[in-house]
Amino acid sequence: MQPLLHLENISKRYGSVRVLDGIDITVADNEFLTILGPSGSGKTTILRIIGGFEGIDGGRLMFEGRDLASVPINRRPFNTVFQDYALFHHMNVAENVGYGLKVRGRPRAEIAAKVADVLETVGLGALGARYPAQLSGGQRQRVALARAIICEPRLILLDEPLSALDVELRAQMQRFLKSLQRRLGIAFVFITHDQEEAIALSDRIIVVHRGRIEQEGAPEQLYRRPRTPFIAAFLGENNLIAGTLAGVQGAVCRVETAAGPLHATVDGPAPLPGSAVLVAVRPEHITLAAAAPGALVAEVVEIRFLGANILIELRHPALPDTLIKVRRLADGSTARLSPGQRLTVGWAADDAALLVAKG
Amino acid sequence: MQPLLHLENISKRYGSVRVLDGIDITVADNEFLTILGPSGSGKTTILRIIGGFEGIDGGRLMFEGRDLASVPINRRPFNTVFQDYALFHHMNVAENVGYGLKVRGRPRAEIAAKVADVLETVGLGALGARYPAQLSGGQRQRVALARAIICEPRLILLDEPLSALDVELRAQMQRFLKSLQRRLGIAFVFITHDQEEAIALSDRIIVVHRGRIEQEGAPEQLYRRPRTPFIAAFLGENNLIAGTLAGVQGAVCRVETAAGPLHATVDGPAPLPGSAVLVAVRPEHITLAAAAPGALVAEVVEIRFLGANILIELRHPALPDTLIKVRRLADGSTARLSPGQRLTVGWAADDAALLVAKG
Amino acid sequence: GPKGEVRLLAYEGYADPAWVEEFETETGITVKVTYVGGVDEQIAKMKASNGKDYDVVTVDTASLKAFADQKLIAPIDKEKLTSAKNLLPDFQPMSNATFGGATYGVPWAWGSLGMVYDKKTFPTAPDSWEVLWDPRFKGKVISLDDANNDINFGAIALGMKDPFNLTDAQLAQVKDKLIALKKNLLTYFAGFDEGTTIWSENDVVLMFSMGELAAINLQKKGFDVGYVIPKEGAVGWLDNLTVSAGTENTDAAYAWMNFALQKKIGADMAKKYGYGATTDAPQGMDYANRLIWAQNPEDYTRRQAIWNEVKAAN
Amino acid sequence: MSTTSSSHRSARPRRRGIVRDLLWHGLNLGLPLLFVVLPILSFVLVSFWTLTNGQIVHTLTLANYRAFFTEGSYLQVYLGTVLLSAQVTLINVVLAIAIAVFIFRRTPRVRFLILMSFMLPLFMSYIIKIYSIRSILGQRGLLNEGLLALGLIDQPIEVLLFSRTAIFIALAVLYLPYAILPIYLALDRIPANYLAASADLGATPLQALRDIVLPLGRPGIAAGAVFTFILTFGDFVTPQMVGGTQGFTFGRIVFSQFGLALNWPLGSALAVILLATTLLAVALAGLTLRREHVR
Amino acid sequence: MKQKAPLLDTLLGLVAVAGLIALYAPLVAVAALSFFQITRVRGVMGFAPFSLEPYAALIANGEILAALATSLIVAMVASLASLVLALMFAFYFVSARRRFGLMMQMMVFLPFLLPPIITGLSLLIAFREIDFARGLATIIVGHIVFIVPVVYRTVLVRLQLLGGSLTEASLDLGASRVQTLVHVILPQMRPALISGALLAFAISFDETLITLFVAGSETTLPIRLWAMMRVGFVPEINALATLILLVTALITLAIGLLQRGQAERAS
Ligand SMILES: Nc1ncnc2c1ncn2[C@@H]1O[C@H](COP(=O)(O)OP(=O)(O)OP(=O)(O)O)[C@@H](O)[C@H]1O
Ligand SMILES: Nc1ncnc2c1ncn2[C@@H]1O[C@H](COP(=O)(O)OP(=O)(O)OP(=O)(O)O)[C@@H](O)[C@H]1O
Ligand SMILES: NCCCCNCCCN
Ligand SMILES: [Mg+2]
Ligand SMILES: [Mg+2]
Repeated sequence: MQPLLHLENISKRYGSVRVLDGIDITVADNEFLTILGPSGSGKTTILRIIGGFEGIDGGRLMFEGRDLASVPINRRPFNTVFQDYALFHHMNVAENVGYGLKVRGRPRAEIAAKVADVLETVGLGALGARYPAQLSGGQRQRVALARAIICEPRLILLDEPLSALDVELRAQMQRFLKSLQRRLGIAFVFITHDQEEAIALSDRIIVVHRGRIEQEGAPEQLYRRPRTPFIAAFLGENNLIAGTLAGVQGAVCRVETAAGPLHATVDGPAPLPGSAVLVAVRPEHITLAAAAPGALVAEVVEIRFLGANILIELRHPALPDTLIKVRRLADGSTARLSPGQRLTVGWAADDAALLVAKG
Repeated sequence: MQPLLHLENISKRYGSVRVLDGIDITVADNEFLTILGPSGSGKTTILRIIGGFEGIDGGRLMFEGRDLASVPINRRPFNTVFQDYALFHHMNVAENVGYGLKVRGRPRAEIAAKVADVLETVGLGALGARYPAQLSGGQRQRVALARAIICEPRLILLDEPLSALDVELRAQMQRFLKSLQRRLGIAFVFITHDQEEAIALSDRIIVVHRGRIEQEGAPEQLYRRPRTPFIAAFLGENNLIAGTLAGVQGAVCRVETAAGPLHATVDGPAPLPGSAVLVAVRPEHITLAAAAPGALVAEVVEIRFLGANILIELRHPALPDTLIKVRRLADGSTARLSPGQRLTVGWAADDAALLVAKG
Repeated sequence: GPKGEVRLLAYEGYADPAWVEEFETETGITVKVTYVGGVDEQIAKMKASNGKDYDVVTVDTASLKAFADQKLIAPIDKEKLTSAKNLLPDFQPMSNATFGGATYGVPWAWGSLGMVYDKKTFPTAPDSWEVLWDPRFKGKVISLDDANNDINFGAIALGMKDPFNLTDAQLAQVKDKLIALKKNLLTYFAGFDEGTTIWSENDVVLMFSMGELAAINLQKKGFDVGYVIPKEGAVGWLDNLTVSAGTENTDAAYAWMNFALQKKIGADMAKKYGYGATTDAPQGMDYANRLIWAQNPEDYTRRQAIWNEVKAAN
Repeated sequence: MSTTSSSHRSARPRRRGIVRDLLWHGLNLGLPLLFVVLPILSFVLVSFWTLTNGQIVHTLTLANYRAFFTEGSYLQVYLGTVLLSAQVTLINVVLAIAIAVFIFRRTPRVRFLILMSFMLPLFMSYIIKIYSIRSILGQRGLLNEGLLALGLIDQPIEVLLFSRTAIFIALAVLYLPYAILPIYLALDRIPANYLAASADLGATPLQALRDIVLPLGRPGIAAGAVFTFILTFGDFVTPQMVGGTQGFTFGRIVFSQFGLALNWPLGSALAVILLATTLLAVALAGLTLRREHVR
Repeated sequence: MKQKAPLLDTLLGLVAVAGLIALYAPLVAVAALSFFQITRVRGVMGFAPFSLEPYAALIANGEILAALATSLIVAMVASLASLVLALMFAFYFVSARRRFGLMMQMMVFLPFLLPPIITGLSLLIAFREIDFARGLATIIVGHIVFIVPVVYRTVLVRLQLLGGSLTEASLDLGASRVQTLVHVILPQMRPALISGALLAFAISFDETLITLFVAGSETTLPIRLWAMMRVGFVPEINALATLILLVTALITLAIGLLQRGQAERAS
């Protein structure tokens, strides 16, 4: 099936700085696609190119098989929530939100009704008459969101639309976005730097790094099977221990590290023995047990309360620069831990991923 | 000991809208204080009042025992990271960052050195010559941060300074802020809507709600002992089950709910029997077991993968409007769960908090 | 102004740079000339500063009395006016500038407000002002715009005896006459040059002119025009040198007047600007006796109001 | 010095030195009072005197104002002049908006240069320009001669000069830059992403013009309109020089009272009426700004 | 980002070009006439051959050059002073209580709303009353009084659009109000300031009717031209006007090129 939107081998430079390099992205109808990446990696640029606000230096942008090159911004059936909101300061909230309908010549009564409806949805029912200058940061962000969704476009582009919202509202807006997307059958291209949000919302995540696509896939797939050290470290926390590949038995590899031999599972063909590799273990996959001779024994450095979770940081004498992080539910089960304690750190070989260390 | 800063009974209105009402806050020297609250609750307004950008309609603002009323903005030994950055778009990054030193008449060489230093710290070492218009959202935020900290003020005011940053950078900046605070011995007043961040960074958290202080205290204290349903729901997730207080035995209360009698622990004096109350249980404190007759049995509705955690949502037939949320580490232990399954939901009475339901 | 300086308030052509230079080297007195475009400006300026900004002012006979009444100019001290002897005999008595027992000005330059005509259209000079009203020349006639002189001109065209003292009925007649002329006009103009420029850039054949210079300039530009004083007569104007009531440099003022009243200066002015000098009989200006010499009119305010009515009329 | 946010106003900390406050108010209110209001007030006073038999009578009366409404053609000329200025203002503001928008739509690197090319004509003396305009538009002017020589016409076009049309053309040409500048400067401050947002929401360029550019340019448009109206209303030289027998304007009447007519009281009264008119124009322009909300 | 709109741009472009032609036709005519004087032989128009005579005459015409010098001095001083005052008034307007601001604004605007003859005469009488000698100083004051409203409007429109957050940021970083003015506000207002100054200069340079009254015995170029209208302009006037235009164009171009660098980075 033909994708709704296809960015084919897009590249983009600002002056001599190349910010996008051979980006290839498809967006399927009714898909919730998230673009994730570090600050400055090119996320906003991708969105602006789709919206038509930036030209491209190479590649094509296809919408339902048509090249969008000659389609002006206002004819693209997309709407954008801008990272800096771009609210019209001379219009009040209701006027801002109703603008997209107004320029489509919808009758006043219909606009008023829809605006009231959408404002209600984003929790701003009472603020229609306020001007943007009279709103808080989060309220402005919600106005921007309301303004974009009211037009019910084929594709909505959202640049960190929830980042200024508190947890409650955020959860509420996430639910709203998700239901909206399902109800309207529209595709979302969503930028966020909050991985939990990305994982919770997305059908698919694309991780951008330095203007290139580093990896893409379903949230769990990316989380569970990172293919590069960058993805492993960027998407959720990971313990990365450097070593040399010593031997391979099926998918299980033996890695020589400063702390002794460790085991990890390789996804796909294994690298050549002798290669520099990393063993990646999620903090939630690490088990702690009483210190035992011959095992990987580390000392508790700090126990950090994170709310629902507790993070235990340990240090192994042979790995002075790497804190081993262990995550536990804050359910009282860690009450007996205290700094200075020495514990055996372990994991199932299946939970440790083998990654090739880069340059 | 006299606090560094004392907001005494501050109130503020915009026209007829009262946005702050009897706010009383002290900031101790070298303290990391976080103001948390829903969007529109008045957080930014509090910061702007401290900075001197907004007048007040009642109360006093004392700094080391001196009333700040007559101290102009530029004489207050505070620096602010604005929510919308407020970068000077006619100055490049280095000029923006060095501005505070320049107006203090520091020698050029010193400014250049310090700017290079701070830019390095915020990860923008190479971008000194860029103009704000040439930066990404996150990069701009880091410039704003660099610009405020370079002056090493007595107090730094930060309005969601990390919200546009990705997790990695955010963790890095959090570490940096914390170490900066320790190194310089300066106080931070920090606004965030990210509770995990608030909990991880703060010495103390003040939760603002509708222009009033709802509760304040150390992070764990607030998380573990919310005093109002609002705090219980706002700071981390909570399962809130409504009922009527039936009896009290010591600190343990019996609550009649639609799903049958439940037990909860009250903090302080118990309300009168017959009062409308809420039983609050953290998702991570709920245990799941095989369905058993006479127990609280609910049906799994959805299992949501959140990365390090898994959220299991269950529904009890007698509580159709309340999803019971259970949090687990994504360590494989929940692999056998599937929607439709019926399970016994339980918790230690000590983990359930009794709250008085508000009007 | 400082001693050793004389400040002139003059029309263009009354303070030629060459004369100024000569005067300055001769007397060591510096000259500061302020040019004005018209008598209205001149009187407004003088009145607002009580004449304190100028020492010598050129004022035409018709407005001399107004200046004197407003105490803007001082009587002439004939003792100090050593060059008075250079004046042509007709001007010697300065009777035009004498009223209330005092003399307020020394005649300096004169001319007429005659008719300029296109020689191709009029092989012989028109002999009456009436030709300006001839519908055949509608849109080809232009007229000077000057409240007082237009009323003088209307009265003269209507053959009135004393154009400077008109009765209400006469004024009403003049007004109608001028409104009738307006219908025939291409436009009004305000200065010599405006008249000649408009003539040269449009199809104009007749002009109630500001004076001889209009014809001279047009001829220089290659237009075949003549200048005539019609049978009804024409306004003659005479500008006088006066001493400002506000002067503190009386001696310098008289020094300039004595210098200006030399025959050679008058001759030079006539040659360069086509004005009649009062110290020398001007060439070709042989119609002085047919001119109706401008006098102080009955009521300036009234005349201005009437002229405004004419200009506002449709 | 301060900012525009009303919030900041209240934020201004109470000064230690009352002296500085006094100085600040003194400079800003005192200077205009001294150099503008007092001199002009004395003039307004004159407007309540009268001229009787060539003498100014120092009794306060409304006679001059009454005269404006009842005598002669003052009112008629006044109304004609208001109409003329309003028409020129309308045309010029429309043209200036088009030109300002045109400049605004160029890339930032060339905007200033284009803007300045529209300002440059202000540096030629306006008297010389009027002469030049006349030499172009005359029956035997450069335009007609040129068109005749090219055979495009066989009779000179006559209404170009010494007509109301001519006043229009000349005033429009002379004052156009004064309208362009403030309008452009207002447009120049419109945040670039507003246009991106409006396009994104489906607005055509024309709709963006109507909803974003023009509303945000409104303070500039108002300023441009006020400039044009006032300058054309007060200009009595241009109509006189190119308007032929139609070129009599209110400014001319005012001016004429201060010369030999020596009727300063009437002149002052008429000037006060002119002032009232321009004030009204400013107030009208101000009304259109009511809804403006500063960021 | 600019939304493409070829039709709109063509239309606007046509208006702009028409505007430029209308604005420049009188200028071009003057410049052309400074090299080729019009001749009329028996009323038939023609052009004299190319000649620089008017330019030679101009160099020799001390009177006109002196008037030009006076005008330049007056315009320079008056426009600079107006700029400073206009800025001060604009800041006052946005910072003082609304009532005071409006009061100031009304007063500042007055001279611009009145017929220039009233402004000129009232100033002249005031100078007379306080016995202040008419001269360069009074001309400059007269010009300032007339120019300030125009520059003030231009500056104020810009200042109001500037918004407060940059000022707040600057003060927060410890800058004094003056430092904030110099380092943040003025640079942000640069286009308005440059345009304001040029406009002020242009108005002052061409101001006639007020100058006529407040001038005393000083003569500016427009005054000289005004008086010359009676008997006609000498050809060197065309040369002078052409030269002034040329110099102005060059200066503007230089400023424009400088501005261009600014625009590139900050947009
Ligand atoms: N100028 C104003 N006029 C009227 N109301 C205002 C104005 N500025 C802010 N408010 C209102 O005051 C309340 C508090 O605003 P504030 O900016 O302090 O909220 P906040 O807690 O920072 O919210 P956020 O998390 O969304 O940034 C909001 O409801 C807002 O709408
Ligand atoms: N006008 C410009 N000139 C030069 N470089 C630019 C310009 N705009 C953006 N960049 C650079 O392009 C890169 C990508 O920017 P982009 O805004 O797409 O990042 P992002 O992924 O959205 O980051 P963030 O999460 O911080 O918003 C950044 O390094 C930025 O500095
Ligand atoms: N330019 C010199 C001509 C002087 C004419 N004075 C006549 C005054 C008529 N009111
Ligand atoms: Mg971005
Ligand atoms: Mg806020």
